[in-house]
Amino acid sequence: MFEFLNQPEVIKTIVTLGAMSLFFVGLFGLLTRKHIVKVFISIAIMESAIFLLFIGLSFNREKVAPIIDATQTQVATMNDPIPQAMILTAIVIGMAVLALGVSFAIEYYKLTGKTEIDTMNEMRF
Amino acid sequence: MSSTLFIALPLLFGFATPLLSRLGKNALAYTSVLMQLSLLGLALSLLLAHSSTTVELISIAAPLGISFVLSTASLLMVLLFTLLMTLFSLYYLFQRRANAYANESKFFTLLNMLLAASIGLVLSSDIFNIYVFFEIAGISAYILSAYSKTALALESGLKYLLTGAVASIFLLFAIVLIYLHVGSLNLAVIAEQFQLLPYNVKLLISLLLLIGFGFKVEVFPLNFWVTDVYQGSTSLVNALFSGIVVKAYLFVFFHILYLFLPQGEFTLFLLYLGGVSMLVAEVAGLRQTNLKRLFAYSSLGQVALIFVAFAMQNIQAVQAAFFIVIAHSLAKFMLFLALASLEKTEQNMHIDRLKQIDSPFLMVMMFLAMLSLLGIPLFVGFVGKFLLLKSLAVEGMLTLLVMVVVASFIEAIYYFKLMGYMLHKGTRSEKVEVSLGEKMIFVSLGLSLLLLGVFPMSIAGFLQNAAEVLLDQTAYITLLVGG
Amino acid sequence: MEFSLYGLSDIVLSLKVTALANFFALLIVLSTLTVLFIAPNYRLKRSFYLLFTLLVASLFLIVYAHDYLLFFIGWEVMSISTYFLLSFTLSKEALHKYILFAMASALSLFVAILLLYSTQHSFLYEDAKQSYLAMSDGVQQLFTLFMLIAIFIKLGTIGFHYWLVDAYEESHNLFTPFLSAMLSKMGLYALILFVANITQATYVLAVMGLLTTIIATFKAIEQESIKRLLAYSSIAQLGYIVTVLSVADGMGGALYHALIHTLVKLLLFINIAGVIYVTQKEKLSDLGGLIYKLPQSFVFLLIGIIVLAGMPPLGGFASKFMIYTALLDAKYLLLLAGVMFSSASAFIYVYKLIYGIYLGHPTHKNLEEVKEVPWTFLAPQYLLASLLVIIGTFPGLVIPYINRILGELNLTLLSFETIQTLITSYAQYNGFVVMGAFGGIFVLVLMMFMLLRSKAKKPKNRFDIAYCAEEPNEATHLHYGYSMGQELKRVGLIHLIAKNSSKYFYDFLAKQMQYFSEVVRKIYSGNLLLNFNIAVLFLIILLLWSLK
Amino acid sequence: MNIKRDIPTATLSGFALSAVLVLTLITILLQYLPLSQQRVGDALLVLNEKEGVANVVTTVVVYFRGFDTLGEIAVLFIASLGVGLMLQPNTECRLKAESNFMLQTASTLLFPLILLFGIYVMVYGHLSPGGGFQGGVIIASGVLLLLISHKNFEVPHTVIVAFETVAGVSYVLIGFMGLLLLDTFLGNFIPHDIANMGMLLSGGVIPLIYIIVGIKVGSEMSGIVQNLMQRSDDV
Amino acid sequence: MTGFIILATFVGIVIVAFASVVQKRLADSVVFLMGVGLGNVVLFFLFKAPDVALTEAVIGAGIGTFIFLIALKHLGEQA
Repeated sequence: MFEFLNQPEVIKTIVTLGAMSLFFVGLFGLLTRKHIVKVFISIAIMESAIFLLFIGLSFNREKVAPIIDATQTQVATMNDPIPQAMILTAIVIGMAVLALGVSFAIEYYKLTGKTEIDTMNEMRF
Repeated sequence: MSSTLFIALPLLFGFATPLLSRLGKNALAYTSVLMQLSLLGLALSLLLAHSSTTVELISIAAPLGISFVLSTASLLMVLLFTLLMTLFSLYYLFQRRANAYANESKFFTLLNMLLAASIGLVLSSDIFNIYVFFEIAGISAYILSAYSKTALALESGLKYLLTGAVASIFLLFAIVLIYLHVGSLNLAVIAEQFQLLPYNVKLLISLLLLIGFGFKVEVFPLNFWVTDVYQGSTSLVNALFSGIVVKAYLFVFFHILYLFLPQGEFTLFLLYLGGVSMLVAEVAGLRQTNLKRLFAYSSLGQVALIFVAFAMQNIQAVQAAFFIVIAHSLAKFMLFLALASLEKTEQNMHIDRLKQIDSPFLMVMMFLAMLSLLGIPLFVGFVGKFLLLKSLAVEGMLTLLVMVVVASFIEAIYYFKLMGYMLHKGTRSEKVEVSLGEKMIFVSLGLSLLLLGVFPMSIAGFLQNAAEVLLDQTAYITLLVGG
Repeated sequence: MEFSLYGLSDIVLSLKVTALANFFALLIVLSTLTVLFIAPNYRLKRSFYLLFTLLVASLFLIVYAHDYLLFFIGWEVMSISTYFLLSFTLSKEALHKYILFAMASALSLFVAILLLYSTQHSFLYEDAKQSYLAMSDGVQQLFTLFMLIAIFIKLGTIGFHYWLVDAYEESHNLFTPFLSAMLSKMGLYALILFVANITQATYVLAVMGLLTTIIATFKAIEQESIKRLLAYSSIAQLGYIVTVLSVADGMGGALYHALIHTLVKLLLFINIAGVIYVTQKEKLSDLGGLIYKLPQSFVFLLIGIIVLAGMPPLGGFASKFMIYTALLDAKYLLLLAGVMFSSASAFIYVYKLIYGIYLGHPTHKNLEEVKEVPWTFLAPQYLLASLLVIIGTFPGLVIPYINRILGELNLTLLSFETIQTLITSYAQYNGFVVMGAFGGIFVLVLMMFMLLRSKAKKPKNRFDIAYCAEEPNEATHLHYGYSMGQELKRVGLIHLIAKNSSKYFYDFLAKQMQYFSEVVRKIYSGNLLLNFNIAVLFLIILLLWSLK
Repeated sequence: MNIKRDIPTATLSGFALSAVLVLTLITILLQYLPLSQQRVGDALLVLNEKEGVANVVTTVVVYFRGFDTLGEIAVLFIASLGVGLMLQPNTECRLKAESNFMLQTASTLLFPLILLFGIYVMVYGHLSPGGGFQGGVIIASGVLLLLISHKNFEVPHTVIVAFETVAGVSYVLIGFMGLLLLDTFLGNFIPHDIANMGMLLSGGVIPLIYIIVGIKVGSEMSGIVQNLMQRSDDV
Repeated sequence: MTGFIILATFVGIVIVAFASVVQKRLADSVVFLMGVGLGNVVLFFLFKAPDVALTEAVIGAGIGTFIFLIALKHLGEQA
């Protein structure tokens, strides 16, 4: 009953709208939330929105995953592997930055007791 | 000789640090310096033997895979970075006995990773590879910023990290759109196809790139975090930030810009953006009393000046930009190293402290650096500023010319205020120890400021060549894509 | 001699020996030598001499440069080396004031020469006129504005003199003569180049010059400090030159006056440097009655003030004479009246100067042990005074040289017959005769004075005041030089002039700038939320603005 | 309900800003949807045939875009270093609540399985979905499980360092070998026959690198996790 | 059917993400974020990217959540 949703254009529209809505949520969080964990969460959401957008817009429903096995040997019917490789890299990098940020935040909290980014003003400027 | 060595060697060194630190702390420090020296020697030998642009492939041929392009322009930046990093390591080595960092092996790892990433940014011809190096440079800089683990340092590291993360999201967004619309990640292929894209997509990608890099190249509405980072980090590390990191980002931003938009569609906008950044930063620095923060404002101003020069997008201006890059890197490096010498004894960085310092040597060196930053003739800073203003005048951009000059004047106000503090007559109680090795580094930096200022023609030809290469979009495309 | 720099073929730099350059180079050599004469009296660091050498080198670069880029480089190096030379004695505020004005001058000069470059792509003096003519009207005005700001700051023209007086007053006594004699002349040199090569901004120069002479003269009258007084006098004297440069044939008079002013300011500043050296006092009210202790110095100061006031027998009259006739020739009668008025008013401050130092009654006890200044101070004064006397006697002596400069600049030459006479279109005067007449009268008066003096009663001590009924003590100000000239402030107009309005203006400017800075600084408070919000706003604005 | 009173202005403005931006983005993106396009990936799929690796993503990650992966490893390495620097283990006071017996036993039993699974994902990375990253992280999560459940469990610091150093150094050295033998950094210098595609020993240098990556990622991640855990002990 | 599942998952993810951002309790936020990660895994799988799906599963929903939970343990649980 939802066959019309399977047309490539429609899927791409869905992906665009969905990923951008996710991006909106993340951006909204980034611009308004103050707690440092919330900020990191927002950043993670924004990142995953970009990942979804990329993979979603570059894949083709007719084609298969880019893995050659006994049943799939035709490279012409495979999806583009580059976005996948890129996103693989980007996910790991994002996680690394996140872990580092959390460790900064923990140490900072230990020293000053602050968790809200708008109150982080130790500098006397 | 392979240009990959510039990236792979520091990376290898970074990975092998735990192994080397088993051999003893000194062994690690000396091998690190040795490695950087050999890179410097490699860069110099390339400079002497250099004839044309070379492409270094990774795994597969150029448009498909990653490749490193070593042209005159990128060689210039590589040379600058390795030179500064070597000097930095030497300086650290000389002051190490009295003032070693905790966890030294990690410090050396970070330095070499930073070097590898900055060189990678400059050399790479693949936009996603640039993103990866963007992240490596960023993440090492965050840790270096927070290295001392005081509340200030952690705050600056955290702020640096958050802005960096947001910047990388925008950059990644741009890269994603580029790949979706162009179908390639190679800069040359994108450059070829970029003009054919619909206007709105082109605009969106350009703006996302501007925001992504804008955070890192510290242009006006995106640079509010910079001063905090400079104030919180140690002066030693600040020398790297303003000497190497920003320059790498600036270079790669304009490298991409020249490739994607060779006609200069947004030139006027970028020029005024730079002009406004410069004015705002200098005005904001006027009443600053913390030395590190003050120099941060000055860095913002100078970086905006370089931004203006690059944004002009013609050979004379880009040549001027290279002059300013060299001048600013050397001079700011010197100033921050001098601050680091002061920081050894006391953390307090209020400008009143300059009245107390009893070290004529440091004073003279700071004078040299400041005069060069202000663009006083006989220093290399003047050459850059002059060439830039000349090309602004020739292009008839008088408003911008006056803006730059006004900003220079405001900068002069606070730099001469500092000099007034240093010339203050009165008892000077605070002795600052500067060892012979440190002195040699200061003197060599100061002399290079003077010599390049008096004999700018010695490098002008090279810089002009670099500017031509950087601006030549077609040659780049031909080189990588062929025909 | 032409050569190119920066590895760029499009920048041609050139050094050239011209008569004008030689004239100023001669002044530089003269000033340097005389100043170095008194140097052994002071213990100075080696760095002082190093910087001084740099300064002199930059002055030579300025005068021998034949293009505006080298000129600018010399100008900037001059400003900076002067800054470090002044830093030996100046207070922090005065030093900061000096360098800000110097930088403003240098940067506006920079803008001006770049505007010049923008049309014809040449910095050479020969092309300057063409470049100027090729500009649009607005740019022409902008260029003139920046050029004149640069020059006026160096000259200390009124409104731009805020830095100058403090710098002169607090500078080292060794350096002040040079500052007044040479550095301000570089502004004059720039002005001459501007007027001769590019355009004669008649009204601006006339108005600014006249205002400068009048205001600076009255400011000089109310000063207590000797060096401040001379600083204002310096400003006023340069004002004459600016005024006369506004008329067509004023160049000869301007050059003549520049020469005379250099000589006399060297003489005066060295003279008072000697006085300060032996007495350690810098205020007029602290000095007095030194005529008996320092007779030779007195004579030199007398010669100096005669020249300064432009009184007949000496060289000062010759240059003033030329200035007056040039103004008369151009039918600028109001200007002439103004210049004459201020010239006449100058008598008051020169009188105050000589009275305050050498005449009257000394207030301070320790002035009684003062001896004549060392010969190192006297020797250059002998030289300078004799030069002034010679020029006074033979006012035509320098005319051929000035004519050579004028010929080079394609201006009408001054008429020249013999070296004793100075001929202008309205009058001529024979310096030899005048000198003879005045000299005779002077000798007569001196002889009478000598005869009468031997009979006069000599005071026993400094409290022995014959015409005073009361009994003075240590606290009493015995010297009339104390607050002399202050009464002039009761005249409404003079009060208005003396009100330090430029100080208020610049203070106001600085304060506004600081408030502005405070406001701008707020955004750099390191609030990341603000940063991100603004970044997104920025992106939205750009997107919506340029979206199709 | 009064919106102005209940929701702060900053939230409203942030909402408005992000909404406007995202709406503009959506407009542009939908206006020009990239539908079918000739991409580099297609060329790489063809090229992959030469390398004889079944999982094309692996080839791209490890080989065609090998330098990205090297950089990514570097990022992870630096991050782990940074976390270690920030949260230096405080060995003196360790107050970890003893977890219950069930959890302990289960995790002890589960750990070898997780380890095995991780190694499998790692080793078969060039044949099936998965690979070094995923395998490494799986191993690290096994370590995490042990850290949570066992009070005194700790992977010796030297072991982690040894693994990550050896892996990192050998990665770059393999790159240099390629440079030396084939004149391109990270060149595939081990013989790789297409005929072997789908076999465990195929693809030449590619599985080797992916295993190295796996070891590296596994040790880095374990290091990060352990540092975070240990710091949490002294709360 | 793929299209519909994608649509539904997207709707779910956005709702969960929004909940995660506006939640007062941080622990809830983190759990919701894990939900987003799981949704991502499903989507990546549907997008024929099993490698990415696996990575997202172990990193985004696994280690990532752990890191956030550790952060919460230190920084307190209330936003």
